[in-house]
Amino acid sequence: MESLGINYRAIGPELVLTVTGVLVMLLEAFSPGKKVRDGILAAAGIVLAGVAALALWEEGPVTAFSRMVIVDGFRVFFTLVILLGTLLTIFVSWGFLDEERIPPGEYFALLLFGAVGMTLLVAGNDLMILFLALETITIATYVLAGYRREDLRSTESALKYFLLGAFSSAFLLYGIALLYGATRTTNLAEMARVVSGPLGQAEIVLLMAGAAMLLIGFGFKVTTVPFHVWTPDVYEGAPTPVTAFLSTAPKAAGFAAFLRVFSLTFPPLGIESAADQLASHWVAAVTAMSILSMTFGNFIAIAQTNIKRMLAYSSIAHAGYVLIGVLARDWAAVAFYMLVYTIMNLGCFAIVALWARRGDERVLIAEYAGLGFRQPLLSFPLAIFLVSLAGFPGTAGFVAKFWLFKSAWGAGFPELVIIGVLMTVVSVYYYLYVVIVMFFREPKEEVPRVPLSRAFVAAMVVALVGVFYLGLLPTRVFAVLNTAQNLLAIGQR
Amino acid sequence: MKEHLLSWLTFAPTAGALLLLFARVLMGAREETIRRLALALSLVPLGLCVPLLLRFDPMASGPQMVERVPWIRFFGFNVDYFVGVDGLSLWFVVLSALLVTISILASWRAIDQHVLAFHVFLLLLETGLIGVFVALDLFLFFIFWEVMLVPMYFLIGIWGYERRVYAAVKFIIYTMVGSALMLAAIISLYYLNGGTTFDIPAITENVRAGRLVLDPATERWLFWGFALAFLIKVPLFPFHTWLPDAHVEAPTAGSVILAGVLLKMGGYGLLRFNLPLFPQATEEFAGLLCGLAILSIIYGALVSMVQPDLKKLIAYSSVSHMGFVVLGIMARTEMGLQGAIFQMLSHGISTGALFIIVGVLSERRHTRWIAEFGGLARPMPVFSALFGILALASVALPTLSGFVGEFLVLVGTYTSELAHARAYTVLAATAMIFSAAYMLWTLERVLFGEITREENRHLPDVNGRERLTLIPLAVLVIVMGVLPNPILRRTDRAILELKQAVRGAVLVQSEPLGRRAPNPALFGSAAREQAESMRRR
Amino acid sequence: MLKALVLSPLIAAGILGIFGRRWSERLIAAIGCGSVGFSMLLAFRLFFGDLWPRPPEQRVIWEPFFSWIASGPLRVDWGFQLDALSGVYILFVTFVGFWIHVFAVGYMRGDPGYARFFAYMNLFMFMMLVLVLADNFLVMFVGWEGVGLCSYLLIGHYFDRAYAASAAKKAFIVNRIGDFGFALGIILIFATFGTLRFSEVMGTIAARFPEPEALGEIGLLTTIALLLFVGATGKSAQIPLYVWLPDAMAGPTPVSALIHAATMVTAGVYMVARCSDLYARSLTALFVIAVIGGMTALLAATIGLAQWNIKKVLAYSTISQLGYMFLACGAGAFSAAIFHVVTHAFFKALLFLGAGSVIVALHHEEDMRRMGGLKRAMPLTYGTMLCGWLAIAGLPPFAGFFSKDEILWRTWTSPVLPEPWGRLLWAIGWATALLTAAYMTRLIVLTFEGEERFARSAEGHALVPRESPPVMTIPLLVLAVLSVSGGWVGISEAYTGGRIANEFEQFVRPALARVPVHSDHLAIAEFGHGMELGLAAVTALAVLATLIWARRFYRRDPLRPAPRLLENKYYVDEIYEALLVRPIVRGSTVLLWRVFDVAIIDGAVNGVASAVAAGAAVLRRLQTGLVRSYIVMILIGALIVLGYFVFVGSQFPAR
Amino acid sequence: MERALFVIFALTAIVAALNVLLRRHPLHSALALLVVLGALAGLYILLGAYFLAMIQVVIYAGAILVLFLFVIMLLNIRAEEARLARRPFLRWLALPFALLLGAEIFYLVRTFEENPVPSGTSVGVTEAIGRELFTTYLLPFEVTSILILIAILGAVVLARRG
Amino acid sequence: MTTIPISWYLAVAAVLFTIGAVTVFVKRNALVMLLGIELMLNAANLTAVTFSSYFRELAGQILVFFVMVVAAAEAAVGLAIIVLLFRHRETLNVDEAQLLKL
Repeated sequence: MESLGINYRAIGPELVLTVTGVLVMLLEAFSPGKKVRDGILAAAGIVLAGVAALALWEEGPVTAFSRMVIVDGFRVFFTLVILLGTLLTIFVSWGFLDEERIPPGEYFALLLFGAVGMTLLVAGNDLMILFLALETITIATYVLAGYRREDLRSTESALKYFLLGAFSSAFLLYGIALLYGATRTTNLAEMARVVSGPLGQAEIVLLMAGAAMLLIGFGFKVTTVPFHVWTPDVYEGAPTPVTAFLSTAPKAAGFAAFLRVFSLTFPPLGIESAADQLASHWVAAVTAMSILSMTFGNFIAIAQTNIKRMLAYSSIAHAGYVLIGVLARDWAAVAFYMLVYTIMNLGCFAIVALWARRGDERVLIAEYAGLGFRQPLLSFPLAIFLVSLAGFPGTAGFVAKFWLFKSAWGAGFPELVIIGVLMTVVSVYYYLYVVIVMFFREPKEEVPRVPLSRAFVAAMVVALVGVFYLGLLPTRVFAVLNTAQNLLAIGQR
Repeated sequence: MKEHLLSWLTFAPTAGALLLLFARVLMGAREETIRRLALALSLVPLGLCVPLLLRFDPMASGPQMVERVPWIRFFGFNVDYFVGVDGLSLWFVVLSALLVTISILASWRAIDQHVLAFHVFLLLLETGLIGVFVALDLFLFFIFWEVMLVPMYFLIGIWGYERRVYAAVKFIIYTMVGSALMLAAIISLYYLNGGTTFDIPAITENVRAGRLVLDPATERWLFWGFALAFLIKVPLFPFHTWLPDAHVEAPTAGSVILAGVLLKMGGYGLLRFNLPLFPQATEEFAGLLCGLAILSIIYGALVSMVQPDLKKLIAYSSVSHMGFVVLGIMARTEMGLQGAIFQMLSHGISTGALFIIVGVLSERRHTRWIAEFGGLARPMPVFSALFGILALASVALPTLSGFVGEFLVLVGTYTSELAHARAYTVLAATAMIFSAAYMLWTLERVLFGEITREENRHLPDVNGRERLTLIPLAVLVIVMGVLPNPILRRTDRAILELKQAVRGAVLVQSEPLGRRAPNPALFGSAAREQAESMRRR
Repeated sequence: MLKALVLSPLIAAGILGIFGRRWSERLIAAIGCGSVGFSMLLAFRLFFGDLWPRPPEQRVIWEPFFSWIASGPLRVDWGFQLDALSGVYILFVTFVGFWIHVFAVGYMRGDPGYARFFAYMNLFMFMMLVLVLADNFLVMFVGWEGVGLCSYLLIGHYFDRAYAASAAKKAFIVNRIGDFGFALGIILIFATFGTLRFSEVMGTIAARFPEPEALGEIGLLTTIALLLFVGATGKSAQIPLYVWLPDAMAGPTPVSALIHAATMVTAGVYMVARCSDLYARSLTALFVIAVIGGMTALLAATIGLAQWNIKKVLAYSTISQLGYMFLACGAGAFSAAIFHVVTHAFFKALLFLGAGSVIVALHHEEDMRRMGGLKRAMPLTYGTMLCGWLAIAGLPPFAGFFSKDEILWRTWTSPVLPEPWGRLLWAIGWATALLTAAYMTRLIVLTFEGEERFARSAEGHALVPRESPPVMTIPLLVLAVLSVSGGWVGISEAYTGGRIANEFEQFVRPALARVPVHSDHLAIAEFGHGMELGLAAVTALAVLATLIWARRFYRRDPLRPAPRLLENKYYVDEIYEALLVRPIVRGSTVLLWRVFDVAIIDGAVNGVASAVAAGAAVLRRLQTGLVRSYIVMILIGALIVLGYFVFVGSQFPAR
Repeated sequence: MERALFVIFALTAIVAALNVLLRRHPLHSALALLVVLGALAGLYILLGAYFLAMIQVVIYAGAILVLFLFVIMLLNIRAEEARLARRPFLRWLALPFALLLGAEIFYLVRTFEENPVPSGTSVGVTEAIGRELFTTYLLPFEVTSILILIAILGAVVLARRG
Repeated sequence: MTTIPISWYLAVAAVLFTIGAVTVFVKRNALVMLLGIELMLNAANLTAVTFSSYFRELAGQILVFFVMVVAAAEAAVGLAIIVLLFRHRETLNVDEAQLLKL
């Protein structure tokens, strides 16, 4: 097993997703334009992948494919978060596909392939897998970002995303090469073993530089300041459902990989070791990145007039919060946060996408004026998601944030917690600004009613139930995470 | 028997809100029906207050009618759904239920847009309000504490006056700055207490029994973490500037709830958390807070005096009145503490009613500027009589509710062990003069004198519905002034225990400091006081 | 019975206040007067049937009611207590009150606020009785503030007249300034004695503070005493808080008679007498009271000399007479003060009601310049007013003579005032007596004698003043009788050569404290009856001379202008306005509100907000939309991270 | 001999890289990159990575870069015009950046002491790589197939007309 | 057997990486920027191969193999985007692409 370790169950979700993706793609080629069929098929594939992931629940912690992938509770949990995000994205895209007359098969296939990359990123136990998974995600999302081809904004978004993404990939790759040079391996478990002992001066320098490069690459993927610069432009220009996808599932995957690489491979061991030496630095750097992300994200969001850009900056800010959890090395908190964030952010974007109509015409916050009581089925859920993003108690956003802050305080980062709570207050300002516009401002012209599709309603129900369920009765999910934590591959070293 | 009264009380309004939604969505209820239904639904919690009061045992120690269910578990979330009432919270629950009903009545005509949403928010707000007072778990407390901001925000922002958006944002940001730091303090406290529970009575008991000893610096930080949230809410000078805006711009119901209940959450928080949990820091900062309280009292009164806007005037008068609350709390004598609670209740009712008074006027004239009125006593005699009674309660005329609270606070402050107790008392007592000045001047300008504007000549007097809102409050104001004991008696036990906890902790920890000896005529041993309080019943 | 006595007017007030608006005047009057009459009967019954027969030291009837405030060590009950002092008070309060009510039935006829008026009057009676009968300081404070409230309401009876509303407010606020001191005094008493019950405080004061506090010593007792006295200066219109009383004349005349002459304003005196045990232990306080009383008496009398409004003259005379009472208190002669309170109640009520009668006859004309010659048209009013005039002037054997003379005598012989203040204050009192005679003569002359000046005024119509109806004149007659004879209950024993004791003093004394007697001071007895009689004779003759001279003087030129300084009341109101009111209002508006609140605090808050917004707008500019600048930013970040890791990180080997 | 070859390849690579940077016309830049790739293939040979050297030439130079050239030709791209730059100062940042980045990287390279690369190793032979690819690295290898699939799909989606 | 110090290779890689990075932000032509990125990738490749040979271990070379695949995929998608952009704009100047900002 260990020699080759071909274990198809270990990549079950990825296999299911890939097969579904190929199937959808082929169906599109032979009988194009069947949105419902393709959509149901894609959704079924995602559900099936979820089942496949759940089947791994009790497996953990084991590795497979020559220790390329790992099977543990967190992989399963993050996989489920990613699948949920992808599923909701399919719902969110429903109307968009019709309006833009996009061949649904290719679109769904790209989403599914992207999801494969994400689940692989979560599962990866080798820098090579991580690199390939990351590239799979980014290449799929480059295409998605440019999907509205006749729209210059979309193309520009794709171009910027591509150039900056490839640029940061180069850093990541250089980092991987240097880490390989420092430790003679690309396998994370092996690397962890190597760095848990002392290394020579040259290797230490290589290790440091490699880790720094990796930090840059990951920082880019999870949109932390100062590697966030692409986010607002890309989020604004990409078609709204794609933005929704971009801001959730890949980020969850990114954070999972971030955790695997930094807090598991280079943990602060507390004993004399290369890992410990490195840890003190990456902790400092990530602290700085976290603070910068929280402050920049929240402050700049205040000045935004476009709701997608505002949510982009909010997403940067949330990345800052999650980094607090990464620093606290609380996997469960990060996982839960990403679950919650995925739900509430997708909920938000679902409404934004619907309201934006064809061609993303209505995306200025000012254009939400008067939405409040004219279409309460749009405005109230949006208000709830925004309130949840702001972290008001009673919603999932609060529980998630509270957990992060609590863990961070316990792990000895009180200053981050204080900055975090204060920045939360700042965030209230811009989240509630949308509420102000919706409810307290009168529209300049007659506000049309937007028809609600069934898929949209489904997405709303899922997201709303999620926001309140996780906000009020999270114990069950906590129990799951608790199991996952116990299944975490500590034995990886 | 399983205890569910408090849950019913807390969540009956939420259920009511859902019911309202169903009534509209499924049955297509009209606005008038919605109003009636909302009123009926708001009577449910008010009605539940009757068994609450009947079953409350003034003699019993600790929280009563406790419900405790494990709620969130794992990862240090030992959060319980843990509610109960004691002497500190009992009356605030009743006050909340009462004022929400009154608010619905008061908004009958004033709210003609989005009637459904208005009542839904109001009922949700009620859940938050009651929840804050009954929660005995820090986490739960914080949830209610924050949750009620959202409906309030909507109430101000949607149904408010011209600058409502500014006011709503200011309100929510101001209060959230305070509560954000409180959240950090809660987390910190949780770890300091061993990282196992958010149970407020347990943590309090740990502090009292010396099992949880904080080092002074930590205690100071935690004290301010909590206090800032509460002081902003109270609001104490100089954190008060959100209040005039919020009060003025809010619709009548919003102002009533703001003044009537929301401000009380600040005082309640100080009583529930700062005093028993951080006795040393309280001791250390009591002087500062008393100074700020005095400033609030005088400053609020003076600024109130010169307001041209009736609502703003009453808003600033709240600053003044709530200064007494902080003063009484910081005095940490039984009389001071009880006075603070009583003052809060009294202020809730009288100021709430005064906002309804302003509402009555602005419904008729669509202005709140004092200069627009004058001579209203002629066309509106009943209104004027009610205005007069409520204004005088605010002036703390003996036999009206305001007096009992202020007098107890003053006596309590004077007999406290604060360093400058006498000076505080004297300065605070000047409010007697200033409050008379601003209130009577207002009465003069609004009710008396010649009728200067033709529109005022034939203003209709308060109608039946308005009487239904104002007269009960006016009667309460008188009853509370003449017969405050039923209220005081039910707070006795909790106050006594609170005081002993504070004193015990301070004495245990600061014995060598040798503060000035208490006057033996006033302060017997704790045991004697206990005996005394037993005898009294 | 005490409860019934007290509550009867309250119930009537409640009924009238809630239902009275639609009722007929007759019914309202019946309820209003009936309730007070009932109280009066009970008062007589209690006084003569219950209190009087008892031996002097047992003359206390205590009726607890129910607990009011119980908090910590503070226990306050609603409780009533009748003793000699309060007995005297309820007697004349209900009696005078009843007759003024009766008078008001006529006076207020046709007033739209008839029910309201009687409701407030009844409420006032209730509050006054609470004040007088309270068994503890806090309940007394209830009455104390309560009468202030009623005074406020009644002054503002004609609320649509701006000056009435303003005067009402002024009365309340100025009273509140006094009450501020009073309340602090109460708090201090509680802090010192641990109780607020009169009996407990006064009963233990001797044991607790055996030695009186000497002159110039500001001890605990002096502080309490002075704080309480601050309250008295407010309620009883003494320097410096007297300014509200003249303005209070904006109310209906019966109100002026009842509240601002006979009863409420003497509450301060009552309070000092009630706390005489306390005051007797603070020579400083007594001295201050005496001086303030004397000064007030003189000051008000001089102002009274120059007023044109008939009620204002009476108001200043009230202030002046109250000054006498405090002078007596300060001299330690509490019983003399109370005696004067009683006689003053009779004759001042009479004078006010007489003035009211005149005012009604002249269709609410109050300016004496438009009166004159009324004695022909209103003989009954004139006759009774003459009684009041002589009584207040202090001519024997009218009521005022005995009480005033006792005050002067007691001041002269005061054992507590330092030398030579006793005689100095006596001289002030003596001068005031002459001034009183002068300005009251002026009032009578201007109103009733000389030519009729009113015909010219009222809207072209000739005014034909008519005598008031019996419902108004009967109270005048009753009070006139008492103004003549009311003083006979307290004739100093000097007049009988010591054979008959001063009945009044004998009765009241057990309820009052005896002031300490300095060893170096001559006892009263040593001055001898002869001297007392001699001084009284001198005073009486001087007063008589003044009366005669003044009558001539004012008959000759009734409209002689008074010195401007006096006419403008020494500009005290203006000074207060300029020094206190305006700076506070201006300061609050400009400094506190506009500058501090809006500009500084709110400015800071909004400043932070706009700074955040501005900062955000600047930071937002970082997002230029230019890919290459983004790359530069990433590169900068990369360089920093890399630099930090490679240079800084590798410099320090692992721990 | 090896050193000489190294120096030749290295210098060629660097000079060609500079050409990529400095040439105005994209076509020239692309061709310069072609040279770089070739020179790198030479270095790979020196390092004993024969298989990589081969695919470097075949795939990288032969396929990928040709794609570039093809697009350049297709779009008929002209040389950059200097005045169109929106942030001309960015150009001046180049030198300090280059120096800083270079310094940092050099620093870390310098610390890697004079450990010679063993020459003539044959780990990089095709057979070894093939074996590894289909055993240890089977999964990543399969993942690349998805990657290619996405790329094809994406290119089709984006570049298709209409 | 003469040998070449490992640091020489690394230095060449570093220089190439730097030149690549500079190319990316100095050039305004999206296509040339992409060339710069390719340069950076190749620098990383050289590093990996160097270490691989040094360690006599294949992982580095396998990595490079994968990178080439990735580069190909990236080039395909990137060029598609560039073509798309060109169709809209008739230029590849990235400075022109400034619709999305602030």
